Amino acid sequence: MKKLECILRPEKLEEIKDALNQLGFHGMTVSQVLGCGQQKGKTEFYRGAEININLLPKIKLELVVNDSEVEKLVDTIIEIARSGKIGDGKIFIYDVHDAIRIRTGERGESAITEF
Amino acid sequence: MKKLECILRPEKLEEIKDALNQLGFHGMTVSQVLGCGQQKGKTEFYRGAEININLLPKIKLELVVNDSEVEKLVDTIIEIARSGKIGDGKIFIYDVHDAIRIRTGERGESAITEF
Amino acid sequence: MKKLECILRPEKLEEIKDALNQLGFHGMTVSQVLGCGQQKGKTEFYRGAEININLLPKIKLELVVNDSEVEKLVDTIIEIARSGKIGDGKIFIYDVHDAIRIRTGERGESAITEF
Amino acid sequence: MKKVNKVAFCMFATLLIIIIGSLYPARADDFIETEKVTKAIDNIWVLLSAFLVFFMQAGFAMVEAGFTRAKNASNIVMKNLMDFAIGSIAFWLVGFALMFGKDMGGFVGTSGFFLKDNFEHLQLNIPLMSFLIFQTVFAATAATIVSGAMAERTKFIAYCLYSAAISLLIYPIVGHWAWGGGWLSKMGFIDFAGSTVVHSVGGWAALIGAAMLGPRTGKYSKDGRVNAIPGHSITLAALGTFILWFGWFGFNPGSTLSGLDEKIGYIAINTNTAAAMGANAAMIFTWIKYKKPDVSMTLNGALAGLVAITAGCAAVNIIGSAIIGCLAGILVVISVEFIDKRLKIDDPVGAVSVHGVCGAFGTIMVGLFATETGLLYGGGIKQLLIQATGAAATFLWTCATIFVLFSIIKGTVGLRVSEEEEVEGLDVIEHGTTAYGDFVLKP
Amino acid sequence: MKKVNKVAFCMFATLLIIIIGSLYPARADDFIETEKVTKAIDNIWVLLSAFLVFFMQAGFAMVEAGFTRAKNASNIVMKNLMDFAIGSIAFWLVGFALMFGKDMGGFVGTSGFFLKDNFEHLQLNIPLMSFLIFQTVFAATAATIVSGAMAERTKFIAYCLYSAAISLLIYPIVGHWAWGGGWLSKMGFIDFAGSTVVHSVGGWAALIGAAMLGPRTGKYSKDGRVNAIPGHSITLAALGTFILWFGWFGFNPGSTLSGLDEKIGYIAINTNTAAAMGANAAMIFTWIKYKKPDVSMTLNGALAGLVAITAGCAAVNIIGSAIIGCLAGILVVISVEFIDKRLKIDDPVGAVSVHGVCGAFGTIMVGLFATETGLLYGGGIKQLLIQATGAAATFLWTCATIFVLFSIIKGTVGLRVSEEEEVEGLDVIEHGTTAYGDFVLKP
Amino acid sequence: MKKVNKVAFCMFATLLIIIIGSLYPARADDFIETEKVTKAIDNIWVLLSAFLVFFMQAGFAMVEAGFTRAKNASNIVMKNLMDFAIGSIAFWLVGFALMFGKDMGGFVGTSGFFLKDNFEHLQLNIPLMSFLIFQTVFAATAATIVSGAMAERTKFIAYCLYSAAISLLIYPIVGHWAWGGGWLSKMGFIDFAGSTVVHSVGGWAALIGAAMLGPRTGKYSKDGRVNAIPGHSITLAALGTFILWFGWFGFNPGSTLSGLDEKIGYIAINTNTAAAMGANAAMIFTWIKYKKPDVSMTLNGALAGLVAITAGCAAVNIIGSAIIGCLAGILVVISVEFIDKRLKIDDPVGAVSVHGVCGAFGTIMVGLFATETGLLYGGGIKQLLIQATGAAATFLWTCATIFVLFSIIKGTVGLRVSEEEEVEGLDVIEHGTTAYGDFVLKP
Ligand SMILES: Nc1ncnc2c1ncn2[C@@H]1O[C@H](COP(=O)(O)OP(=O)(O)O)[C@@H](O)[C@H]1O
Ligand SMILES: Nc1ncnc2c1ncn2[C@@H]1O[C@H](COP(=O)(O)OP(=O)(O)O)[C@@H](O)[C@H]1O
Ligand SMILES: Nc1ncnc2c1ncn2[C@@H]1O[C@H](COP(=O)(O)OP(=O)(O)O)[C@@H](O)[C@H]1O
Repeated sequence: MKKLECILRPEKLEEIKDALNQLGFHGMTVSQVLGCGQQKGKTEFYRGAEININLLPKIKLELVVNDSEVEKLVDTIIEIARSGKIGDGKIFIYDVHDAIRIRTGERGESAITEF
Repeated sequence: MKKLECILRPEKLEEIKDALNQLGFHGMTVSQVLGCGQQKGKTEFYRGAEININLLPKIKLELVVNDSEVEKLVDTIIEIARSGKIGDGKIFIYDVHDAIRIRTGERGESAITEF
Repeated sequence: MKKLECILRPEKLEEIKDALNQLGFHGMTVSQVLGCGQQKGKTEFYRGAEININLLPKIKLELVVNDSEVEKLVDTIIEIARSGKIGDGKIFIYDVHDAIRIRTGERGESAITEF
Repeated sequence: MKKVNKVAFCMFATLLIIIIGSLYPARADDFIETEKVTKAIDNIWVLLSAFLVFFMQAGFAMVEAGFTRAKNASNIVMKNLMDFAIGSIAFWLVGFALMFGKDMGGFVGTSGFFLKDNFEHLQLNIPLMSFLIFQTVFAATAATIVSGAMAERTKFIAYCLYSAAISLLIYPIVGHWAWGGGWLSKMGFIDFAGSTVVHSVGGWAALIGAAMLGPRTGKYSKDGRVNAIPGHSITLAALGTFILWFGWFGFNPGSTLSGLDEKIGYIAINTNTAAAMGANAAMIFTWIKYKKPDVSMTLNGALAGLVAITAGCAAVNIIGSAIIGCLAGILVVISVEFIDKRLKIDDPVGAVSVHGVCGAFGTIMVGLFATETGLLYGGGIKQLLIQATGAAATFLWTCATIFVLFSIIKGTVGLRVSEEEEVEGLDVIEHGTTAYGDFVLKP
Repeated sequence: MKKVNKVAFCMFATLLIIIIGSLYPARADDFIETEKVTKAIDNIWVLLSAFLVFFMQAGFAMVEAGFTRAKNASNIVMKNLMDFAIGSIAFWLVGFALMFGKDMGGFVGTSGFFLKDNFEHLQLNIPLMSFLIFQTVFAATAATIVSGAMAERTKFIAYCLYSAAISLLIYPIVGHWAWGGGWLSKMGFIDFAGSTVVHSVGGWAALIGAAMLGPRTGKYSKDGRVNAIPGHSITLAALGTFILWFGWFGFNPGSTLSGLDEKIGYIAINTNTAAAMGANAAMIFTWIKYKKPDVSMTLNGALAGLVAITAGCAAVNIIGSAIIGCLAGILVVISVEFIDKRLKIDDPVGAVSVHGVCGAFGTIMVGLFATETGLLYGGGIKQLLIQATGAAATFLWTCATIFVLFSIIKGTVGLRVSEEEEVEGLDVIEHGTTAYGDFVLKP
Repeated sequence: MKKVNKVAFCMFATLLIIIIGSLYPARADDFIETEKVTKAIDNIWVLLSAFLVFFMQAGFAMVEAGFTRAKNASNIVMKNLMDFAIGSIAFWLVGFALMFGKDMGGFVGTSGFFLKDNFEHLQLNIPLMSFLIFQTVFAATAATIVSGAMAERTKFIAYCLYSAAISLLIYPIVGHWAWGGGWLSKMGFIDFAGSTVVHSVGGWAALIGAAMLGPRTGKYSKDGRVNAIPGHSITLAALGTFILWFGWFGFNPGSTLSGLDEKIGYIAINTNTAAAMGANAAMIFTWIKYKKPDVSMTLNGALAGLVAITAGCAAVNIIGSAIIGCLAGILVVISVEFIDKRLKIDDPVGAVSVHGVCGAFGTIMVGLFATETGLLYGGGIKQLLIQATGAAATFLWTCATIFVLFSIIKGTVGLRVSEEEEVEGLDVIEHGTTAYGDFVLKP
């Protein structure tokens, strides 16, 4: 199993979620993060003082999937998430040692298989 | 070392924390996440328009532990976190390459050992 | 590639970010987490009832970097993040299987290389 | 002293005063005193009412901010502040003259620009300045209604221009018709505190504005699905509703322009009853319709009752108020859905339904429920037709002028921010700030 | 007329009046004018006070929302809105008649249902409708107190039924006893603005309600530990407290029902002094007790001072006010702890302590501090006993009737949501919404 | 008297009046009545104004909380509550006597401590207690200004001590000079409602306080860079601004101390115009300067206009008000930047600029714009010099005494929390609580 950790633009979330659902992936975990990278934040004025907003709101989408499904998912996500402008984000892929479904105690791939 | 990444129902957090403390595990990191899976969200009405709440609030509990302790922890967590209803969550287990305690610079297992 | 997952005191974030930028690392992802460990929370009174604040606000800083850069980064982070008091936090290091830059589709190390 | 006695009095006055003059210096003072006292009572009543109406600005700001998203919250409160600030100046310099200057053809006032001429033709019992502040806060109410309907996507500069125009011209003209001695008032049109003059003008302007802007990004899916975009703070929206309700006790009872008028308590209870019934009706109706009592609709329901009773609060009785409020509470729910789902006009806070629809509705209801002239009290159909005429004329005038106005704005500075800007939020894009610096917000 | 002219005037009065008598029809008008003027002054005073008291609804909503959790915030503001909306109608139709209708046996009013009969026996100096709106906002205050104590676990339908019942019956009866010509008023019971009539009724109802509901899930551990459940917005709670304090200036001074009453300033300063001392005392007391000055308790302390002075604000002097406020500020802290830790009744906002306990306390203190009849001013023990009787009778009546009421509700629609629903939050479960759509909330 | 009785009345009038003429006890009552009525009108006007001014405390709390960080929000509202609670008591016992007691040398009042003596020398037309509550809320306004400038780093105990001292001594002395019959009033100093007496005193105290405290950690980088520290809720800040504006309608028009004064409407319109122009000017000025209209500065601009017009609101005309407001709106922006970037004094909410700078500015402008004595209206330079003298004397007195006060506090209980405590937030450290228990906050 692999974990896909995708750092994305917040406004893309809904669309990606829909696309994944259509591919049959319903399980995922989402969190708010702040990203820093080549995408430059804005310099704003607050009461006359400059303020550098260099931590930009991003979405982290975590998906644990079977090894065989990684490429298909990566392609789908890239397709939707890409705007071509700096700041589109990254996908990091990690090995997963094991997975357990709390409700049933199933382990391994069956823990992430839906019925 | 392994990392246990547990996606849990928010209301179970306190109890699990207490149980882990009793087992002697005090170190852990918690964050708010939104989960999507087989558990279906509610369809509500907001000013007459349907609204699908399909990202449900979950808790992510991260624990880095020695390999030998994984099973004991998994059992404890499952026991408390299981309600038997869809949406109880998952435990994902990852390998940890190294750990460092910032305060002392200790590395490896001693970085997560308490005294 | 490795992922450094650093649990830090919130007030250190700015300084660490600046230091990393100076080392040439601009890419990172930050999130709010709550930490539990040997650092004891406060016991406060709210309307006469005791309240144990044992989940303390921490910052999680995630950095995906080349293997060769890990030690340099660890040293830099430790130097700034260390106050010497309990609760300074941890750095966990994980293997990264792959990385993809969504904007360009670049994979592997070049996905995290800046230009 | 009654007017009929005046002639007789004058004849004997000379004689009397000669006789009593040297003996009785305080006597004349005494009359002055009485007049001064009644004037003072009217004056403080009007002023305190004006202050309450002013405070409604805070209510609007909170309701509109609460019902929209956090990323646009600074922008919406800024708009609420600025429409009042701009409107106050515009109304002082020009609007007041158009509304209350000497009548020309029943259509518009023509004197008193920059407050230069006198306004004796108004025969005010209170000082002109007190009247001006009272009218200013009313004008600002009409203006501020629109910001909610156009929230989350309108350019700030466009809104500022609109603000000036409505306070300068669009509102004062209707105001002149009904309250400044214009054709509607001559006809016998009853709009005691402004269901039509204030609220419908704001509401119809909101309708045209929201329609011309188009919906917020994400409001309607390509497949026609209507997506809810919940507001960011129901507590602030509720606070705003309470503030509005509170301010309405200045709006309606204050419109007597006299604290000596015994009806002020009567008007207050009518106002309150309609608001309460509006909330009750909206709650029950949504409970039945959606299986759960909808909070934001119930808040709208209270406001709907208030708007609807504003025209007739001095003309109908408490039972009439209850019925009007109750119907308004139901109507607002239907109207919100209709505008949202059928017309596909995106009005984030329900301003069109609350102010436009319920304002017109309440105005027309006076034709039924007015105890002196209403159809249900044997007054025949005349009042009803007059009411309908006033509501229709206001609708046409407002839609037409606002359409021209927004067309000009669209063609010059532009009406709407870009989609990218909308996604990022108006706070950052338009003002370089965020409303909630310390809070973690959802994507 | 200056006083120096008085002597001269008296000397010539007879002569003059004979001469001018027949020529001076305005004379009678002049009397009318004076009467009209004094009536108007009383009328605007009562109305403006009523508006201020109305605004306390916003204060209650903010305090209660602020002191409870974000997941129940829509529900709590909705309850605050609806108890007013339902109560306004219930009180108009029935409650007002029970409270102010013609007395039967000192126990209940029996005329004027649906406002049909006349209320001449009240000998009001103000129009009936003004009196009605003033009394309506008082009735709603009693009703709204309970929502805080029963917050975060009560079924919405149950709360709506309770609202109707307290405004319809429970409050009006006590009101009749003390203010409507009932047995307490005949006895000489002093509860000027309602420490007992309004606040204790609300507070004791809250006590029974909270006790019958049981504590919120997680409030008490199995091992008996008391867990704090902090509120979600201290800023809103503070805002609410300021609003309540503001509104109290209508509540107490307005209860003269006359703007001509020279005591209104005196009452205002007493009110303010007690509130200030309540806050000071609670701050210092918690500072000593918990090592840190507790914000939420200090907010409660200010309210405790306000509640406690409400009975005696026209009867005690400023020193008495300061002492009563100070004691109330301490008492409320002790009471909150006692109810929370000893009685294990879960009252999230401290409503029982603030309104019930401090209301009764303030009522009894009148027996000590009333400058005319109080024990400390040589008036003997009589007043004290009367005050205690009134407080006790109100306690018994309210507890008994509320117990029956909630028992019926429990047995029919049910009183409490399920544990699952409570965990998820009443906003989603009861209303299908969340109060803070854009914010990330803690688990 | 009904119309039907008129005929009958006329027939018997002559007869009756002859008979009752000499027997006519009501005659005297009638005078009393008139006096009572005018007193009552003044009384309710002053009281209602006082209530509005009290409500400004809520406005200050919201503005200050909104403009600072979430981790200090409980602390700031607590300070706002306590300066009022402490100040109310301190002013009653001592401050009022120093301000309005019998004059000694034009410098200080010397009678009436603990309200013991009489205050007949004030020749009040309203009851003393009404005057006291009005003056108390003014004193508290001066006190509360400081909390914003010293926010996020001041020890709570230090703030409590400061609160007592300013209400006890520092404010009442200046108040005596200008309003209590002291040297400034004798000189002809015009500060109608307190641009100098209230606002500048607060503003200059804030200046010294913020300077002595030093900036918040992180405000200025070692390399001299100025870092913005945005507030946590612009919606609350906007709400607070609206509340303050609302309360100012009590502050300025109420300062006539008489509802019979025909100027009250005039004062209200002047107040409103200056505020509107302040907001407009600040918006346009920041739009030009920073390319975007700054929300928080525009809110400050409205307040700047209000502060600046407070001195002259009864002396200048509407055009003068507009100009003063406009200049204040620009001045406040320049001043905020100057204090922040040049002086490097950290004033999180802009209190020094809004209240100190614009207060002095507005006071001096009276010398130019007063229609009777101002330079621009041909009154010569005299008034201008008097105004400048008053502003300067207040500056010196306040800075000197506040410096001594804070030096003593610093040397005893300490003025500032430790850096560690500051980082963690005053809510947890000073009060053991957090303001927003349920929300996830940014690092
Ligand atoms: N080395 C990294 N480690 C962790 N997260 C990163 C790293 N580099 C970038 N990110 C995340 O990816 C986001 C986008 O990166 P950025 O360099 O701005 O644009 P792009 O991916 O288009 O080159 C950042 O905001 C950050 O959250
Ligand atoms: N493939 C996955 N990758 C990451 N997170 C997942 C995945 N599947 C489920 N989750 C997380 O686990 C939670 C529970 O999953 P769900 O399918 O609803 O119930 P259950 O685990 O009982 O089958 C989800 O809300 C989501 O946060
Ligand atoms: N075993 C662990 N797994 C995950 N996170 C941990 C673990 N131990 C500690 N942490 C995180 O590190 C933070 C600091 O740990 P703590 O034991 O308090 O201090 P120190 O690191 O100085 O010994 C905790 O608040 C928690 O977020």
